[in-house]
Amino acid sequence: MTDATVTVRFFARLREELGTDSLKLSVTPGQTVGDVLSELASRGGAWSQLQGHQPVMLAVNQAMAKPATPVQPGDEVAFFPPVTGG
Amino acid sequence: MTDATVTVRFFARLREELGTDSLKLSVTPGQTVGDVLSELASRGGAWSQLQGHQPVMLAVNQAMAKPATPVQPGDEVAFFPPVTGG
Amino acid sequence: MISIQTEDFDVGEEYKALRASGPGTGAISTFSGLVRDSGDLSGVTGLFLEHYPGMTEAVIQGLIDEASERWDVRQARVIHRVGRLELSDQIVFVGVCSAHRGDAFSACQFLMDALKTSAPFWKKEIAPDSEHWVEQKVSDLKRSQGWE
Amino acid sequence: MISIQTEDFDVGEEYKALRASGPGTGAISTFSGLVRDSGDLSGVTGLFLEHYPGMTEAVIQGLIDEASERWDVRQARVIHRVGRLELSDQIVFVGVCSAHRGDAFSACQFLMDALKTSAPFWKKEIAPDSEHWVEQKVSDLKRSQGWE
Repeated sequence: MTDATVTVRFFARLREELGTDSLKLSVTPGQTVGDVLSELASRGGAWSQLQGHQPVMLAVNQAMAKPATPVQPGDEVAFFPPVTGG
Repeated sequence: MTDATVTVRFFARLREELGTDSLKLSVTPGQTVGDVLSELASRGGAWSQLQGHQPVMLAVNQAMAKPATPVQPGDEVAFFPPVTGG
Repeated sequence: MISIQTEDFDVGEEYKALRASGPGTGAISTFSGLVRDSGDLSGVTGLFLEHYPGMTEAVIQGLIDEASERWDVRQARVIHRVGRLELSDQIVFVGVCSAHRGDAFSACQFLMDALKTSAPFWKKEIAPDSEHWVEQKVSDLKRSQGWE
Repeated sequence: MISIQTEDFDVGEEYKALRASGPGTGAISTFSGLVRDSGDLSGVTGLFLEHYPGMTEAVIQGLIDEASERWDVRQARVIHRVGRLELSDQIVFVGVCSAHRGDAFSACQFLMDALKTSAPFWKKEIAPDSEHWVEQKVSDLKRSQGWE
């Protein structure tokens, strides 16, 4: 089932603290962005901040998402801190 | 008493309709801008519009004024329509 | 900087002057007004702008002083043209720099709104077959009163 | 026009492009954000700006579409720089032209406020002895929510 993966991207402080800008993760039918987030947070260490005190924003296929948003194989999921441009 | 005059200036529509951009007018102690306005309006014809339906703004020495503002010899009085710049 | 002039102005140059206001400036807001093809008349081909020399500059300086009391204003530049203008010509420029964007936007908008109802300028619209002294708009008065 | 770029931009040229939007344009509002010497840190000497390519442009296009539904927007131009910036460098430009000044001001201010809280950019402040990912401001969130 090497095809049944999503790409997960990280930006800014999260990218730096996790030490990676993207990874591939297997997903099973019915999974949500929130499930992906929990799975990564369960790795412990720096990963636990994905469900820590600081807010984490979610996007699926480059559109803002909520924890309940479903994910499909091939999707691009992104986790990042609240935005601070401008 | 040739010195006891104010200069009265007119702008925009008033300047055009009165056919003059300025005139000298004698003033007596205690007179107000409102008195100057009434005196000119009493000339009749186009002058009567100074107290007609259309609003007329008043300035004394280049600052906005009210009818009760007193005038002194040497003052510059101005009458003009509501402003429309910008 | 306040300038009442018949000549055109260069917004790029005005912006450069605003940018030169130092390392505390984080926000620059500018506004330009242009001669539009429809005002009180339709098919407007130009404007004639008259002002009250001396009083105009004093009123605008008073507005800049007021803006500087209400908001962080590091520099303000106001240019207003007078005389004959053609369609699409630039009429007015207001530029403000500030530490913060909210202050820059508010001060710039306040200056434009207040200028329109208190600086002694008068605008005559010129169309092919008619000309017409523009009437003050109730909407402009309300916008200006909204800052009080 | 939306551009995310590392290079600097020329506000004079952007303004010229806005002016070319036709005889119905009566008002042009612009905003520029610059690197300021004090943010979350004091003594800031530069910034590093990161973005999410693709999503950024889509979010900004959505904001321009929303502004165009709410106000008369004849043209909107948004430029945001990314990468390493120095003190006083230009970060962002928003320019809007409209028939009327109220629409130009509102649309420009809405775009800036909404961009700050919804476009995926992140800013790291750099000072001589430290660097710091900027935290989102509650005041920015409130400004943005004020448009809802």
